[in-house]
Amino acid sequence: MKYKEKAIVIKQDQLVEGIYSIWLKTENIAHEAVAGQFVNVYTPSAGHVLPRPISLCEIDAADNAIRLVYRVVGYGTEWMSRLYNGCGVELFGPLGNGFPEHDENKKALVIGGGIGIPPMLQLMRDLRCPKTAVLGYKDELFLMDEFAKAGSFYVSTEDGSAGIKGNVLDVIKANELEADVIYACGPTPMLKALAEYAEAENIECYVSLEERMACGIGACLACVCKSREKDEHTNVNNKRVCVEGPVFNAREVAFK
Amino acid sequence: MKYKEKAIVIKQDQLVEGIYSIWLKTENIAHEAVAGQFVNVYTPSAGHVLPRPISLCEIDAADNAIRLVYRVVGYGTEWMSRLYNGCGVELFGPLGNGFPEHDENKKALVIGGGIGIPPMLQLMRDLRCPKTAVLGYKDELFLMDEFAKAGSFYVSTEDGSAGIKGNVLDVIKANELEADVIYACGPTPMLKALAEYAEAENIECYVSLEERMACGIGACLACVCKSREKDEHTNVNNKRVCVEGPVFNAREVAFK
Amino acid sequence: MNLAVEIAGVTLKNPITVASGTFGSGAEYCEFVDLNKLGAVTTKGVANVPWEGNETPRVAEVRGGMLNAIGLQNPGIDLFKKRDIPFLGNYDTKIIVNVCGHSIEDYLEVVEKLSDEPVDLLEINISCPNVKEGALSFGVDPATVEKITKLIKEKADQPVIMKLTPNVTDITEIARAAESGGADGLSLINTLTGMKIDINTRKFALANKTGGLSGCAVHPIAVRMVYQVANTVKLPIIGMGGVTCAEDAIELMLAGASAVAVGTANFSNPYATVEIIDGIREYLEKHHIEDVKELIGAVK
Amino acid sequence: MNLAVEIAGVTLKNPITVASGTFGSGAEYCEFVDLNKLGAVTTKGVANVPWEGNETPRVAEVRGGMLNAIGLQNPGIDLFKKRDIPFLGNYDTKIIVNVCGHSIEDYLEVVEKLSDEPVDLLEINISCPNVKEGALSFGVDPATVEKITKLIKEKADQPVIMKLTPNVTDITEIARAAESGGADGLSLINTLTGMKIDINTRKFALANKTGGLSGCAVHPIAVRMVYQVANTVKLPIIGMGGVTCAEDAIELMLAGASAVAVGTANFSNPYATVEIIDGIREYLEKHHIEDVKELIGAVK
Ligand SMILES: Cc1cc2nc3c(=O)[nH]c(=O)nc-3n(C[C@H](O)[C@H](O)[C@H](O)COP(=O)(O)OP(=O)(O)OC[C@H]3O[C@@H](n4cnc5c(N)ncnc54)[C@H](O)[C@@H]3O)c2cc1C
Ligand SMILES: Cc1cc2nc3c(=O)[nH]c(=O)nc-3n(C[C@H](O)[C@H](O)[C@H](O)COP(=O)(O)OP(=O)(O)OC[C@H]3O[C@@H](n4cnc5c(N)ncnc54)[C@H](O)[C@@H]3O)c2cc1C
Ligand SMILES: Cc1cc2nc3c(=O)[nH]c(=O)nc-3n(C[C@H](O)[C@H](O)[C@H](O)COP(=O)(O)O)c2cc1C
Ligand SMILES: Cc1cc2nc3c(=O)[nH]c(=O)nc-3n(C[C@H](O)[C@H](O)[C@H](O)COP(=O)(O)O)c2cc1C
Ligand code: FES
Ligand code: FES
Repeated sequence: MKYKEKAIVIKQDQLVEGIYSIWLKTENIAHEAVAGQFVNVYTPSAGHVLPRPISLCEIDAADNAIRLVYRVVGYGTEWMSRLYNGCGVELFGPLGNGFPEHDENKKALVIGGGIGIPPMLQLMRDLRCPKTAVLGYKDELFLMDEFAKAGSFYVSTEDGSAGIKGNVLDVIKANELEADVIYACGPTPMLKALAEYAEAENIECYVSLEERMACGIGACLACVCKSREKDEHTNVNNKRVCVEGPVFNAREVAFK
Repeated sequence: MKYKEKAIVIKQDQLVEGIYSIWLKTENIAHEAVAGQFVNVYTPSAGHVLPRPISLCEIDAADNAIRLVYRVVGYGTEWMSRLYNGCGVELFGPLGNGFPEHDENKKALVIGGGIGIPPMLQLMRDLRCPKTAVLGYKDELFLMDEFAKAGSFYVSTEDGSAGIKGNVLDVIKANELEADVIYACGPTPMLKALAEYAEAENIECYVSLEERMACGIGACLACVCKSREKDEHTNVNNKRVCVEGPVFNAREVAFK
Repeated sequence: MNLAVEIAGVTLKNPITVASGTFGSGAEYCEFVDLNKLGAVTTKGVANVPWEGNETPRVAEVRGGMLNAIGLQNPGIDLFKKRDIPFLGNYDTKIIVNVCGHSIEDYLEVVEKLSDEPVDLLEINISCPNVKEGALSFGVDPATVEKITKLIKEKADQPVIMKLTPNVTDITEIARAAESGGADGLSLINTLTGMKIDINTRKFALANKTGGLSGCAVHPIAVRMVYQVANTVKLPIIGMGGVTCAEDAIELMLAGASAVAVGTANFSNPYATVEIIDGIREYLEKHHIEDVKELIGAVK
Repeated sequence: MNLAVEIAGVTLKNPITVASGTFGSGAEYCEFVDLNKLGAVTTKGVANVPWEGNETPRVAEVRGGMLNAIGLQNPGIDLFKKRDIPFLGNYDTKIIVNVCGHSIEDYLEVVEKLSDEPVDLLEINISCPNVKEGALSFGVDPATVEKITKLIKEKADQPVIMKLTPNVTDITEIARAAESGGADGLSLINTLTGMKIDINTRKFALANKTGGLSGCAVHPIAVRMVYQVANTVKLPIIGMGGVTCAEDAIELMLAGASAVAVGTANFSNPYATVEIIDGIREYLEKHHIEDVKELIGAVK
């Protein structure tokens, strides 16, 4: 079930310059949600007609709360960053498919790049298999404590200020990290590179994609990605990121 | 001089259902303003492109503050009604001509109808001549204390719940109120009736008009009223309410 | 209180439907919008064969609205008949199928394939690019509009609503052409062509460069066009364009629309349709109006 | 850093002017906007004789913009020459006089009377209703546009900018007609025709029923039309339509405008023009662009 509800801000912090973390008390969404899903955030401005899709970073079903970690890039996220405890926020969700059921015997690599790191936290927690996270930052680190508690992890930074200088693939290669399955979220070039790597190495690979959206529920066909096979719903080689995704088996996706 | 400035709310009250009073601390506007002028209030919504013209109800030059009394009718006034002490409000003003210099020997009738009552308060205070106010309400009374302190006054209500049942002209006739000069603000039919009455009785008469505005400073020609004579600026029989008015000698105006 | 209205002989239980392309075929919304409450469901445009649509990004937000260039992606009429029509058949609402095509033959094929289907109205989207005649849309030339309307009417088993594009000099001329061609009703407006450029990346916001502007920004244009058309032809009108709240829907009805479609507002608020129906009911109560039909074209 | 641009041989010290009708002749704004800072002042439309304009209400707010039906009230060319041009002569800015008329003769009379005046550019508003030919505007018919441009060019001493209406099916066709007629530049867009009805009073918001839609709601349409026209004709373009901030102005320049006019935004913020000029300067600095001209048509 999807719910449109008014969630209440219970905590907001700036993690690093431009990246914020917000905890929201929900009525139903936290109970329904799984790692890899997202919510649509509605801004109060009538002039801004589209909702803002933001992935779930943490799901606290017990407390019926969710955590979103987001980068301020425009009107909507700027508005979100000014919310404080007690403010109401219209949410719609949980949306999308989330990460698939996992096999406890498979060794997993959980990979996040940039603002694609937060969506991997809940998955990292949930996995009941041998798991390692690889986090690729630009410069400033965030969510370190949380990942540290969830399992082992490696870090790369573009400027070399922490971990390996380079990207997540450099980390994998430098440390000869092995895996039966990869889960990844981040910029499209990173996902494409991982998909190619996984295909070459014959590793199962799941990528969480991003696309401009309008409805968020599969009705408007704004958010498609090219798929290798004809999609059952659309009857063409397009899959809806908001419904069939955002998480896809990398083999399904025809990266541009 | 006109100023665009950020005024600060220092007091807001609801006078009666739907009518609010707001005191704003200004930088310069209160020093420049005279009774009968108005300010443009800018709302914070980018989707609402026009300013809201609101008359000055009181001008406290000593404290550099102005009072606006307004009826909630739509987005802008509804937003204003939710402002509280310390909020900033973008203002532009003072705008319009204000009431003309008065003759201390002339007996004045100061007439307000409905939401046209507040703009008469500062004038009533300022007049240094024999003066009587006539206030026409629909039902609920407001600004009674203030008018009581400023001079003598009569009241009419449409429902007869206070004063004379009827309108301001009924009050004048019933009390045989005499005057050398009339100053009035209120609904157009009231102003038109007063203008005709004044003309018939050969009384000097000033009316404060209202019209839909855009610029508020005479540039867009949105806010014209028909004038009996060709207007010097427009070169046609139209006068700009925001510049040549809002206060006109009733003889200048060609009421529809 | 009567909320029912009539379009080309078909009775809608209330005047509210959805704008094609913003609501799929209803399946995605039925989880939280009770489709039984809608006057009709208007489906996403369907062509004779599946269309892939445009590259992404396909949508961009602009002030007071959005641009879209979905490119009429659709699964084709065969799958649509097998899946979408039976789905809608489960609900007590009217079915309006929006039809698109790149050539007159495309349209005719779809219309013929729908002839034995439980569809109440056909809405013909003539804003599609006419690939044969140089990619300008069918809907901008009166002669083409009259011709395509006539040909479709010959094949169609259901009443035919021609959906007009606002990107024309004189909407009344196009409306008259559709009337001459035998249309049973008109839908207006489709989107206005717009563009957005990101000044930092110096890229077009849409892969297709241009896209259709919809949302409250276009509402005053919709009101004007509905008014002009209602005062030109005798056909019933489904009005749309920027309808966000009950006031907007009522405004279009007063201007001359018999029914009203809600589009972009579904994205801002998935419950928009049902809230608008409630709002119309409240307005009628407040103004002591017994029959919603009294609103249609009441302001002249 | 160079902010100067050129329109038809006239150098503007920066690309920002005002949209005709929103700024009078500058006198009302000069108390708080330093007119010396503007690339040019574009005056309210002036006709051969004084026009009374429409009944009030003449303006109404809509979401993301406004409707206006001022009806081109103006004091006539004689008073305008005596008062407005000398006033603007006091400032170090270019003078663009916007000209309106109900017949070709009206336009020609104004243009001739301006021939010995210190005016830099003429902007011909062809959205005025053509009373002789049934009140449709001059600007919707290519043949009329070409003819009127040619006749004006014969009489005009200053370069002639034709100001196009967006209420047409194909703006490039109109632009080409103006180019064929010998225009030295184009201004676009004028307002889109819209309407608003008050659902409680059941009255039109404007006495004139319809009015021109302006403000940020129309910006994506302006960007699209400027882009299309810039890629069709060789003429310099003054772009306008919903410019509210420096980003909007830059967007129009990237689409192909050589200069940009600020209209409705003056009402929302009387300092809009100068703030936009500052914003353009900041953008150029941030992106290390030496010459604002590099922006013109830079996105293809
Ligand atoms: C499935 C999904 C999950 C996401 N999860 C996260 C997350 O966890 N944290 C995070 O910081 N960001 C996330 N994003 C990106 C996020 O949606 C955008 O950063 C956000 O919408 C920007 O809104 P704005 O109003 O601040 O920016 P504006 O630029 O003002 O937005 C204008 C429009 O563009 C859309 N938009 C802008 N950037 C993006 C983008 N990158 N992807 C999709 N739409 C965009 C907005 O939704 C809006 O409709 C996610 C996007 C998707 C599709
Ligand atoms: C010179 C002048 C002085 C005024 N003084 C006062 C005053 O002291 N107290 C008071 O309560 N009201 C006064 N008004 C009316 C006041 O401007 C409107 O009530 C107000 O603008 C409504 O704004 P809104 O956003 O609440 O309504 P909306 O209906 O949302 O406004 C929509 C648009 O219509 C305009 N508008 C709506 N009603 C009026 C109106 N009656 N006159 C002019 N424009 C209008 C708004 O400014 C806005 O542009 C005055 C009007 C003028 C012209
Ligand atoms: C994402 C999207 C997809 C659309 N797809 C179609 C379509 O397939 N067929 C059609 O006739 N109109 C289509 N339209 C136009 C709408 O049906 C409607 O005419 C227009 O959006 C104006 O209404 P609105 O402002 O309420 O959205 C689409 C609009 C949007 C926003
Ligand atoms: C109140 C008002 C008056 C206008 N008067 C004229 C005019 O006299 N001549 C003209 O060519 N355009 C006129 N216009 C159109 C503007 O110059 C401009 O083309 C249009 O408003 C779009 O720009 P904007 O969205 O920045 O306002 C007027 C616009 C407004 C809002
Ligand atoms: S956002 Fe509408 S289909 Fe995905
Ligand atoms: S409001 Fe612009 S002239 Fe008065």
